[in-house]
Parts: sequence; C-alpha cells; structure tokens
Amino acid sequence: MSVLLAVQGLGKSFRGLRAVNDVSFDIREREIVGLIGPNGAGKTTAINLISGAIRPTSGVVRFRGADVTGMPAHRLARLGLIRTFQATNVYAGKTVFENVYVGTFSSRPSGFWPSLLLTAAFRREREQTRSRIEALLEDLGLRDLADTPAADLPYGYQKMLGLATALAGKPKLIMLDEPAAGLSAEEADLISVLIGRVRDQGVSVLVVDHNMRFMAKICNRMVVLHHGMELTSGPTADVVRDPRVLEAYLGTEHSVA
Amino acid sequence: MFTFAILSQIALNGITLSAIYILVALGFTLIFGVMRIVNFAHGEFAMLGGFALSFFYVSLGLHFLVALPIAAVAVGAFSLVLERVVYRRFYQREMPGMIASLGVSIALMYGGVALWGTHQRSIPSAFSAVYTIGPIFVTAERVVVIGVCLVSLALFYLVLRFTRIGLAMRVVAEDRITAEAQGIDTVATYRFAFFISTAMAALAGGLIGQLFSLSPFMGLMPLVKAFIVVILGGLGGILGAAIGGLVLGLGESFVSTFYGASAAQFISFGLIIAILLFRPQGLVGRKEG
Amino acid sequence: MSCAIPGSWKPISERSTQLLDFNGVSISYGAVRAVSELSFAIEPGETVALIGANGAGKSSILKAIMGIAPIRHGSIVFENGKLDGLRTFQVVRRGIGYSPEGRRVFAATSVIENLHAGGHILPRPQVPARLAQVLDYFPRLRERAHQASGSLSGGEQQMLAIGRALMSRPRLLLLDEPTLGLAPVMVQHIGEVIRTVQAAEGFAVLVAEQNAVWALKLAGRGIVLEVGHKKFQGRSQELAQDPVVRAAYLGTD
Amino acid sequence: MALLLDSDDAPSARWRPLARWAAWAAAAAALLAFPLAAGGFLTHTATLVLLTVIGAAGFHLILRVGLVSLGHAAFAGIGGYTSVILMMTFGLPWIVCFVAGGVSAAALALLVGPIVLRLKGVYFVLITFTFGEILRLIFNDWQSMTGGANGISHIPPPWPALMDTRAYYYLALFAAGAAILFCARLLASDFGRKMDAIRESESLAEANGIPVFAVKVIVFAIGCTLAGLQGSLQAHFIRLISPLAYSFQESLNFLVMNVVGGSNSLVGPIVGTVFLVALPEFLRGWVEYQFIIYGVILVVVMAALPGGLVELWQRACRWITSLSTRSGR
Amino acid sequence: ADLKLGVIAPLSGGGTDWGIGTQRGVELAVDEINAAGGLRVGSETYRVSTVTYDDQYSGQGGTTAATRLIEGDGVKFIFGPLGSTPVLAAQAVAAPGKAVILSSGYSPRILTPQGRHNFRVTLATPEFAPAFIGWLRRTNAQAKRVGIISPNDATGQSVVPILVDAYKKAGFEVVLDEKVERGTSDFTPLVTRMIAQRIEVIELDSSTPGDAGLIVKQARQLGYRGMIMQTGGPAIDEVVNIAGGLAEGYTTMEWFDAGSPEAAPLVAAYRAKYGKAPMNAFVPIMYNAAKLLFEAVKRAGSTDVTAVSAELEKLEGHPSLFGAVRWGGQERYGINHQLMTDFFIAQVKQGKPTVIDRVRP
Ligand SMILES: Nc1ncnc2c1ncn2[C@@H]1O[C@H](COP(=O)(O)OP(=O)(O)OP(=O)(O)O)[C@@H](O)[C@H]1O
Ligand SMILES: Nc1ncnc2c1ncn2[C@@H]1O[C@H](COP(=O)(O)OP(=O)(O)OP(=O)(O)O)[C@@H](O)[C@H]1O
Ligand SMILES: [Mg+2]
Ligand SMILES: [Mg+2]
Repeated sequence: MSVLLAVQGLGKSFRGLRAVNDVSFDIREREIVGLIGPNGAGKTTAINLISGAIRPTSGVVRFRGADVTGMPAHRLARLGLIRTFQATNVYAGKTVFENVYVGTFSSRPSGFWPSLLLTAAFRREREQTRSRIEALLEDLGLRDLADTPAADLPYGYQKMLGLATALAGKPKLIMLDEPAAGLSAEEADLISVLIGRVRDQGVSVLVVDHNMRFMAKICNRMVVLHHGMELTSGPTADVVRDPRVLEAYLGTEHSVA
Repeated sequence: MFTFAILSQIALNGITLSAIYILVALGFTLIFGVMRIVNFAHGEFAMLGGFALSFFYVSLGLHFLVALPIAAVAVGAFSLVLERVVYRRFYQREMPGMIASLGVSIALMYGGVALWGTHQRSIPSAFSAVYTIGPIFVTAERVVVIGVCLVSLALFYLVLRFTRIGLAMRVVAEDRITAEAQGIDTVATYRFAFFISTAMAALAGGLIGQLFSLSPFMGLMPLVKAFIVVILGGLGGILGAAIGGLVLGLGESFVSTFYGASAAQFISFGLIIAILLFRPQGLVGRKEG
Repeated sequence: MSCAIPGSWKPISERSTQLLDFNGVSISYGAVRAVSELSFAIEPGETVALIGANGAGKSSILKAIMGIAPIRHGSIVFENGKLDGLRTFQVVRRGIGYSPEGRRVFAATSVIENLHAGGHILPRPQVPARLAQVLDYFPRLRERAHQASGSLSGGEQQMLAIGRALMSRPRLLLLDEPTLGLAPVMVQHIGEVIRTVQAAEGFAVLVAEQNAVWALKLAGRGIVLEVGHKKFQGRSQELAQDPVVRAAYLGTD
Repeated sequence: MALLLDSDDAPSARWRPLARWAAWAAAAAALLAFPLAAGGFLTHTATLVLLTVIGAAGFHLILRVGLVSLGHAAFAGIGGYTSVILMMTFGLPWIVCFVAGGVSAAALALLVGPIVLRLKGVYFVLITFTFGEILRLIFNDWQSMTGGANGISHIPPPWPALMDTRAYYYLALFAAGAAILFCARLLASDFGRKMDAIRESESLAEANGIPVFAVKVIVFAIGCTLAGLQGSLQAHFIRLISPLAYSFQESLNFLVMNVVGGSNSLVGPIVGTVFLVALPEFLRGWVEYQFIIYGVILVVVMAALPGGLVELWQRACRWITSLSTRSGR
Repeated sequence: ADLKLGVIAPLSGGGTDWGIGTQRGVELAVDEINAAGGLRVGSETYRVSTVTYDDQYSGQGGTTAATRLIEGDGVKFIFGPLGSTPVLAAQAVAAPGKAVILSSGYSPRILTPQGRHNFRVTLATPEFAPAFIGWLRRTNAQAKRVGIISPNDATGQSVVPILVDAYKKAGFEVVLDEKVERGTSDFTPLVTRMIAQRIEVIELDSSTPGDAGLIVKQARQLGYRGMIMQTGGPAIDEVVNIAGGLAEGYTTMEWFDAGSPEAAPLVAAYRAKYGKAPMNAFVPIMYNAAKLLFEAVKRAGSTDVTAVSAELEKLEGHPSLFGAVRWGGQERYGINHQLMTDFFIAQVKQGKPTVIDRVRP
C-alpha cells in the first residue's frame, strides 16, 4: 500500500507556546489512523496544519506525492483531502440537504456557466448528485431530516451532518476531528461502521476522538501526541497497552472492552 | 515658515479634536460591542446633548460645569425610552438594527429641525479666557474640553476593566444566553451600556456645541468620525478608541495645516486605507470572535 | 425489564425533602415537541443522570430548568419555589449552576475573567477565595489563566465551563454533556472532581450524558429518555445491568 | 421562466406552476402598460426605480457573501462619468459608452477587490466607505475632467428618441429585467450556493473546497459592474451628473433598500427600492414632517418584519397555502 | 381660476435655511396678492397658490422636482432653485419653453443666450465681486495678502475663480485658496495656515452662515487681527449669533437693508406670519421676484410662458422693493436676464450688524 499522506517535522507555535512540535507520520491508502492524546496535546492544531487552515512554522506535508505545505484548504479539498471541525460543521441556515449539496462541490466540475445557464449536461449531472446525496443521507439516517434547518438539529445530528457533508466531497483522505463526540454508543457504532465502509471504498481516514471504544474498533494504527510531541505510535493494540499512554491519556480506570 | 509656536498650536488643536472624537467613539463602540448594533443615531444623541446643554446652561443659566453633566444624564435618560421602545428589539441583529437606528437618526434629526429650526446657533463661551503660553494661544474652552474628555475616559476605563458591570457588559457582548446563565441580568446590563453610551455622546455634543456650533444636522460629523476612529483603533475597546482618536485628530490637524483642506481629505483617507491594509484588525484590534 | 419500575421510590406527592420537582413538563419549539409530560424529582445532594440518544430531549430539560427553553405545561419547583416564569439569571440566583452543552465559554475573554463571570452572584469578598478553590480543582486552567478562552483546546474549554458553573456555589449543578470531547483520563478526573467537590459542598447534580457508562458511574440513579418520554428509570447499577439499556446506550462489541 | 427561477429566490416557488405563469404574465403586462396609464412624472419616478433596482441588485449580490460595501454608489459614479465623458468629449456611440461604463467599474473592482477583500465585517465597511469617498472627492475636484462639483449637464440621451421619458422607461425596464434575471440565475446556480455557504461560515466553506477569496472577488466585481451600468443609464436619463449623487449616503440607501426589502432574497432589493423611492412621494403632503415619518417607518418596518417587506408576502403565501390545505380536507 | 407657482429649494440638509427663505418670500407675495382679491389677468382673476419641492441641493433633486412641477402639477413659473447644480438640472428639464425659471444660483453658466425663459433674480458674484472688492481697496489701501476659504461645492468652485480675478484686478495678491468639504467644523488648521502665511484679508466667499461664523470665531481666538470679508452668502446675523463678541469687524454684503423704510411692510408681514425666526436675504429677493412675475403676467394678459418672459424683460424701470428694475448681463452672458440691484455693505460694530455703505454694481 503506497503512502498517501506524509507529514515530516510538522511544527506550530502560538506566541511561544509550542502547540505542535516536530511531528512526523504517514498515512497509507485504505488505512484508518487514530490521532489521540490528552486535551491540548495539539491534535486539532495538527489537523489545521495539514488541511491548510493555518500555516505551519516548520515541517513538510506531502499529499499523493506532492508537497502541499501551506496550500490553501480549498485546493487541498479539491485534491481529495477533506477535514471536519471539532465544533461547527454545519451551515446553520441551510437545510440538511443543502449542507450536503455544498459538500459535493469539491468533487464536481464547478463550471460557472453550465450551472448558470442550466445546460442539459449540468442538469443531468445535478440529478446524479441529488440521488448520491439522498443515498448518503440514507446511510447516516438523516433522510427524514433532509429539509430541516441544520440549526434545529440536536448536537449529535449536527455531527452526523458534518460527516455527511465531508463525505459528499469524495475525499481520498478524510480527517475527522472528534466525529463521535456527543453521540450515543449506538450512534457511535453506526459511525464506525460507516467509516469502515468508507475505507473499503478506498478512502484513508485520520480520526481524532476521545471515545476509545470507538477508536479501538476502527483504527489500524494510532499516533499519540503529548504536549505537541509524538509520544508513541503503532498498531492500536500495542498503543492502548503502552504504559506511557495509559498514564498520560487513558487513565487507570480504562479498559478496552 | 512653520515655527515651533505654530507646530505646538497645531498639536493643541489636534488634541482637542482627538478628545472629542474619542468621547464620541467610546459610546459608539460600546453599543456595537455589547448589542452588536451599529448605532447610526449616535450622532443625533450628540446633537441632543448640544441642545440640552444650551437649555440648561443658556436658558436656565446653570454653571457650565454643572449644566454639562446634567445635560448628558438628561439625554441618557431620554435615550432609555428609545432603548425600551426601539433598540431592545434589535439587539444582536446587526442588519435590522443598523437600519432601525438609521431610522431613529433621521427621525431625531428632523425632529430637531421641527423644534429648533435649521439655522446654526452657538453656546456662548463659558470660558472666554485666552491664555498665551509662550507664543501659543490656549483658549480656556479647549482646556475644558480636553479635561472633560480625560476624566470621562479614565472613568470609563475603570468601570469597564475593574467592575462587575464592566465584565458583565463584555461577556453579555459575547454570548447573551450563557451570560444570563451566570446570573447576569442581561437586560439591565444592556440598559446600562446604552445609557453610558448615549450620555457620553451627549457630553461630546455639548462640547462640540460650545467649541463649534449647534444645529440639528450636526450629528453626521461625530458619527462618521466615531465610525472611523473605532475601526481604525480596532474594535479593541478603550485603548483602540483612544489611539484611533489621537491618530485621526492629530493627523487631520497637521495634514490640513500643512497641505490645506482638500489635500487633507485625500491624505487622511489614504492614511486610513494604508493603516487598515497593514493592520487588518485595526491598530490595537484583536481578531473578532 | 428488571428496572423499569416506576414505583421504585415513593411518588412525588409524599416527598417533601426534594430539591427539584420537575412536574409533568412539556417542552416544544414551535411545532417540534421535544419533551412531553415528563416528571421526576431530585433530592438534595444526590446525582441523577439523564441519558438518551440524540434528540431525546436531555438538553431541553436542562434548558427548561434554566428558563432558556419555554415550557408548555407542567411546573418546575426548586426548594418550594416555582422556577417557571423566572428569567434565567433569577434561576441562577436561586442556587442553580449550569454548564451548557458545547461549553460556550466566553471566547474573547481570558480564563480568569470567565471564572469571574461565573462568580457574578457571589458577594465580592468571597470571589478570590472561590476562584482559588476552582483553580485547584482544575490545575490546567491555572496554567492557561490569562489565555483567551477561545484558543483553549476543546477539553480545556470543557473544564472551564464546569469550573465557571461551580463558581457560584450552586446547590444544584446542571451539567450538559460534561465529558464531551474530554480525554479518558480527563473524563475520569472530572468525575472525581465532581465527586470531591460534591462531597465538600453537598450540592445535587443533574447530568445529561451520552457517555452512559460514565454517567451511571457518577450518578446514584438514572433516567433514560427516548424522544421526550421517560423510558426507564432506576438505580444506576440496575440500569447498567439491564440488557436493553446496555444495547442502546452503553454499547456492545 | 419557471426554469430560470428554480431557486429559493422565487417567493412564488410554493405556487402551482400555472398560477406562477399567470402571475408573471400579469406582472409583465402591468409593467409594459404602466407608462401608457401613468402621467409623465409617475413614469419618470418609475424609470428611476427601475434604474435604481439594477444597482440595488448589485449591492444585494455583495451582501449575499456577507459584505456591506459603502463604496457602491461610487462605482455607479465610475460607470456614469466614464460613459458620459466618452460620449460628450470623444463622441463615441452610446452603446460603446454604456458598455465602457460597466467595464470600467468592473476593472476598478477587480483592481481594488483583492486588496479590500482582505478585510472582513466592519473593517470592510470602513475601507469601502473610505475608498468610495476618495472616488467622490476625485469626481468633485478633478474639474477639468468631471466638471467638478457642478458636474456635467446637458448630457445627451442614448439616442434622440429617448429624450422622451416614456421611451426611456422601456429602455430602463429592459435593462432592469435583464439584470434581475441574471442575478436570479446566478443566485440559483451552484455559484449562488457557494456564496451562501461563504456567508454562513468561511472556514467551513474553505474546507469544503470553495475558493472563498476568489468567489468574493468575482461577486464584488459583478456587483460593482451592475452599479456601473446603472450609473451610466441614470446619467443619460437625468441628463446631468454630479458628485453628490455618489456619496456614501447613497451607498447607505442601497443598504436600506436591501434590508427593508429583505436581505436574503433577490426580491428584497426590488421591493425595497420600489418602497423607498415611492415612499417620499406619498409623504410629500407633510413637507415639514416627511423625514420624521420616513424615519419612523424604517423603524416600524424593521421591528414588525425583521426579514424585510418580503416577509409580508411570504406570510401571505403561507396563509394562503394553509387555507387551501385546510379546505383540502 | 387657479394659478400654481412652483418653488424648488433645499428643504433638507445644509442649505435648508435659504431654501425656507426662498419658500417664505414667495408665499408672502402670494398671500399679499390673494388678499388683494387675486391676480387679475385680462378678464380672468386667478387665485395663486404655491407648490414647493425639496431639491436636496442636488442635480438629481433638481431634475426630479422640476419634472414633477412641470409634468405633474402643470406649473409654468418656478422660483429657485438656488444651488448651481439643481438650477442647471431644472433648466434642462424646462427646456424648451416649458416654464419660466426665476433662479438664484451663482454659476455663470445659468444664463445663456438660448435660455430665453431663465432669469436670475439675485446678483451673482460676477456682478457684485468687483464692486465690493473695489470698495475694500478704497477703504483700506495698505492690505495686500488675501486668503480665500470657500466650500468645495458647486457654488464655491464656480465662484472662486471670479473672486480671485476680481482681487487681482483690484491689486491684491491671493496667497491661499482653501476649499473646505461640507460638514467641516474645525477650521483652526486653515486659520493657523493663514496666520502662518501672514494673510491680511480672509475672504469667506460663499461659505454657509454657520461656517462663516465658526471661521470668524476661531480666527479671532487664534489671534488673527486682519480683515475678515465675505463676498457673498449674506448672513451677518448668524455670524454674530455664533461668533458673538469675536464677530467685531466682520464685513459682508447685504442684498437688502431690512432697516430701511421700504422694507418695513415686508418685515412686518414676515413677523406676523413666521414669528421671530431670523429673516434671511432670500425672503426679500424671492418676494420681489414673485411680485415682478405677477406684474409681467398682468401685462402679458395671459400665463403663456413666452409672453410672460417677454414682459419680464420689458419690466426695465418698473419700481420694485430693490428700487427701479434694471436688467443686465448682455455683455457677460449674451442675454439681459440678470436682475441688477444695488447692494449694501454691512459690518459688525459694537456687536451689531450695521450698514455702512451702499454700492451699485
Ligand atoms: N490560536 C491559538 N492561540 C494560542 N494557543 C492556541 C491556539 N490554538 C491552540 N492553542 C493551544 O495549543 C494547544 C493545542 O490545542 P489543540 O486544540 O490542538 O488541542 P487538542 O489536541 O485538539 O485538544 P482537544 O482534544 O481538547 O481538542 C492547546 O494548549 C491550546 O491552548
Ligand atoms: N432551538 C430549537 N429549535 C427547534 N427544535 C429544537 C431546538 N432545540 C432542540 N430542538 C429539538 O428538540 C429535540 C430535543 O433536542 P435536545 O437538544 O434536547 O436533545 P438532546 O437529548 O440534548 O440531544 P443531544 O444528545 O444530541 O444533545 C430534538 O428533536 C431537536 O431537534
Ligand atoms: Mg481538538
Ligand atoms: Mg443535548
């Protein structure tokens, strides 16, 4: 399996505070990598750096072989690198359907005129998109909410919607910041199944979450951050038994059921 | 040709101007910060302040330094009525709020026309003395203006930084519901902020009336200046307003003395653009949100 | 169903010791009915967990108590005083602390100032001491004391939200998804903190959680909601054993 | 038509197609017949409304990406002066000047857009305000070219036949119609959805692969172009052009029209323009109090209809549909 | 029958004062003639009424107002506007021959040989500037360095060159020429500039009364000792009102000596109708213009635009509030449609406006 994303010596500091410090790791195709670590370890910042939301102070990011360090997020998205956010992932004023529709833009020919002039070709293509979106909503059990304004959804559904929107962009690599947070065990399981399926369709996943049941279930490998630095990394089974990880992150009560 | 004497004269003029700008700007930024309303009527509250002062000082013959605060409080009180019937509906709703306040502005302005006519009038100088410090002329008027501004600036700073109500105003500005969930009476907080804001505008209006002249249309100038000052300083509150005010006041004064009126317009506008481009968040502004 | 026993404790009418009486309350947003005719009670010092899937109505219940969400029928009584009709800040002054869903810290203001805001209703002299106390509960906040809260990590923000709610020395603490986005070790830590503080100050806790495992560990009893109705209620251990509950809310592997 | 308006922008979207067609036909007929029925002055006013609508629509586009430009009127000025000067000093045919008016505004927008669009929110408002005022000062002070504050008078109409207000009305009607259709399509298209996404959350839009900055620049340019075209048409209609008409207060008027009409659908600025240009006519009875009343009306409208006047219409629709459904069972 | 007169004037914004003056002047004349049983033209007797529209001092406003008067209200006689731009705009609408326009804008372009129905009923700068400045030269021989402060608006821009020219001709040196944006209220920088340039005469040109007052006040406060003149924009009362004691010596022109016996009835009528609100120069000017129009209509025996214009031209010598009518402007504008009137030079003495001289352009 070839390397899809390669991060080398990534670093970012905010007024002296080293949020991310010389972090390196790879993600291969069809692989689900977990990025874990205590609160404030730098996970979200790492995702921001990779996705182009903010510029790294040091380090290189290569995606599908090309150096994409500091490339604007929207171009990365079109290259197939899409991320979700820890907090807001929805366009509050738009309906569920419209949210996902926006998600599809990065995966579609975005001709200005065809859509303006409603060419036949465009209309055909839009129909396909429509059905694709409906399938997606079906998958996440959002079908019935298709016309609800995102703002009125309870927290959990908003999470789901954010995921759907990201997936609609047909990513090669998707980076999820706490997708299971605020979801009930049942829903978390649903998501993990979904992510599994996404992977089977040939998408790699970088996932950040504190729900270890969830993480343990889906991750092939894990990278552990601590104070912005890589604490350890390796196969999930090893990582979750690593005493340093238990001490710094998982805590004594923890057990991977 | 521009001797030291003249330079210091210019500086003095500039500082007086700055003082007034800052006074107006503070109230403006307070309302914007707390209620998210760009209050187009802010200048009209200054206008009312001017006429209120002329009522208490000229008509009732109170001492200037007594009449001034009374006028400010009177206008603040009146503004609370508007707060109740108009502004309260528009808190945290920028667009409609902007337009509604524009409506208030127009109504007040032409209400003023109906009441006082359109001709410009003046508030006779309370302090006609003119000191000559060395070669420069310092009118007592201007000293008073600067003094009043310094005092209210200081007070305002202390309140906002070190008192509960100050903190309350700042957190209410950020998230009303959560603030309320801390036990803060947000409605009362709004009312307080609104009162302070309009009272300060009125204070400035009084000073403008004393220094320059009164007319129902006098509100536009303070509004535009406040707008520039606030954003130039960055919505960073007091420090921002203070710096923005000084930059604008001194800038205008020097530029238009050296290069004349029309050039001054271009230069000062050019300056504003330049500053904004180098400091997209204003001189001391933080990123919003 | 071993634990679906409504009568597993005395009916509301017979209890006078109760702190909060949530009595036949319905909550709806326009057409959406979030909670219908729900009743439960909380006794002083006890901890009750509200668990349920998304949209079950957990947050709505807490919001209703806080006077944020409008209630259609029913009444909410706290220490023999009606809460419904009060404005939120008045509810707080009655002695209820609230840590909202999704943290909602004051992003632009510093950590310290957030906590000060939390202490708004305390007599001024008491604030510094209380502040020190809370910072002891959450040493991480002390480290970040003067950082703008918006730039805190997710978890740090959650600690801040809880700390802020504790500032006012509430007799009833409402926590909406307090473990949301917290590292396991931190989840555990928060649980301990809540227990210690509770032991020290004797307030009652009503916690709405997705993380049922944790919630049921923390709470003496639990109420399981499903689309606005009480589905089960019972002692935590019992609920934790119940197969149906396990399947739906604790997760199976 | 139905196709052209398959968008959130058609308040009539809820209607059955037939009713929709009927309505459009009726509206078109009314607009075409208007000058025949109305007197010279009403036609004059109507023409002004139609022309203003073009600029207001341009303003609306910019508003839809969450930006308020207080330099909008100044861009109308650019269009106006360009076209007038080309026609009167260089004697070029009107159509050339007209196009040049639009192009010049567009060019300037593309030039400054990338600079000013680095700013957001109120900062953008201030910089556009400042930029607009600078343009106004140039109009005002460059006397050799713009005739200074006196402006340029005795501007010839596009062609002699258009001396007549009624004739000009139809030109304006055509222009406004075209502009509106264009905007409606734009907003209904994918590009329009991108605009809305940007307004809601820039960071999220960026993450969803929308080139936020580029989109903003394009929208700004299109909006300003419309302003420029209006400026040109208006100058040749009023037959006089002077800097006063391009101050920031005029830009503010565009904002008022949008918000009073309703700022989240294209119908808003249209309704708003009609309302705000017509309103003073109704108020003219009370010379002294007209402005007070005007101000109060602004407040009342905003208080009663936060979504602007279109809300009335939407409420009406909802009411009708509710009736029909009730009668249905 | 009914005769509607149109008035176009700024009734909002800066120029409102003069706008209201214009409106009141016409109304006073109308009241007078109606009281006298109406305007009798041949066999007909008309009840006269007025329709006033605000032009907001802008070109577009002028167009709209004029269109409305002519197309909407079928008005044939228009008083005002008084801003150069709106006047030009209104004339464009009225052409050809739809209405007689008795305006009072300063711009030289207002009178053209083609504009057969356009009259100007106030003196414009080209008429009074030489006379006034000549007077200045006579009264203080030594002064030399002049600084002009004028509003950067249509009037200012079109008038200043004429002033500069007049000053040069009278042997002065115009050292500074400052154009001020509307809404400026702090003139200290400009005055400081003037002082630094050792200016001896500050010329306020067409500054609004308010601005003039402020400039005078601030100049004196900064220790300026020289002359302060205003060639135009008559408003000495407001200047005194604003500058108070500091207005001493401020010199300007008055169209009209409100103290003179001829003025008494008008002043009385004004007081009766409008109370003690200050009566500015446009009241007598437009009152006078209206009476001239009535006379011309009487003589024409019809309300036909062409006929009335012709009669207006023939009013030469007819007695009026400003003395016998004189039409001028032929040599300057190629048409004799400029009403020539004597004007007065007023100066603030012991805090009171005092007429100190009478000048004939
Ligand atoms: N813009 C910023 N300015 C200053 N400090 C920041 C900024 N953004 C993040 N930080 C700090 O950097 C550290 C890492 O933050 P980050 O959000 O990446 O943590 P995280 O691993 O995502 O934590 P969590 O799991 O709680 O979300 C935190 O200590 C945070 O306070
Ligand atoms: N502001 C609102 N407007 C309309 N409907 C709302 C609003 N808030 C909540 N709802 C609806 O009320 C129901 C209950 O929402 P609530 O947030 O209480 O559920 P929850 O149990 O807290 O879900 P979660 O676990 O995701 O937080 C949901 O169906 C939701 O769609
Ligand atoms: Mg994070
Ligand atoms: Mg919830």
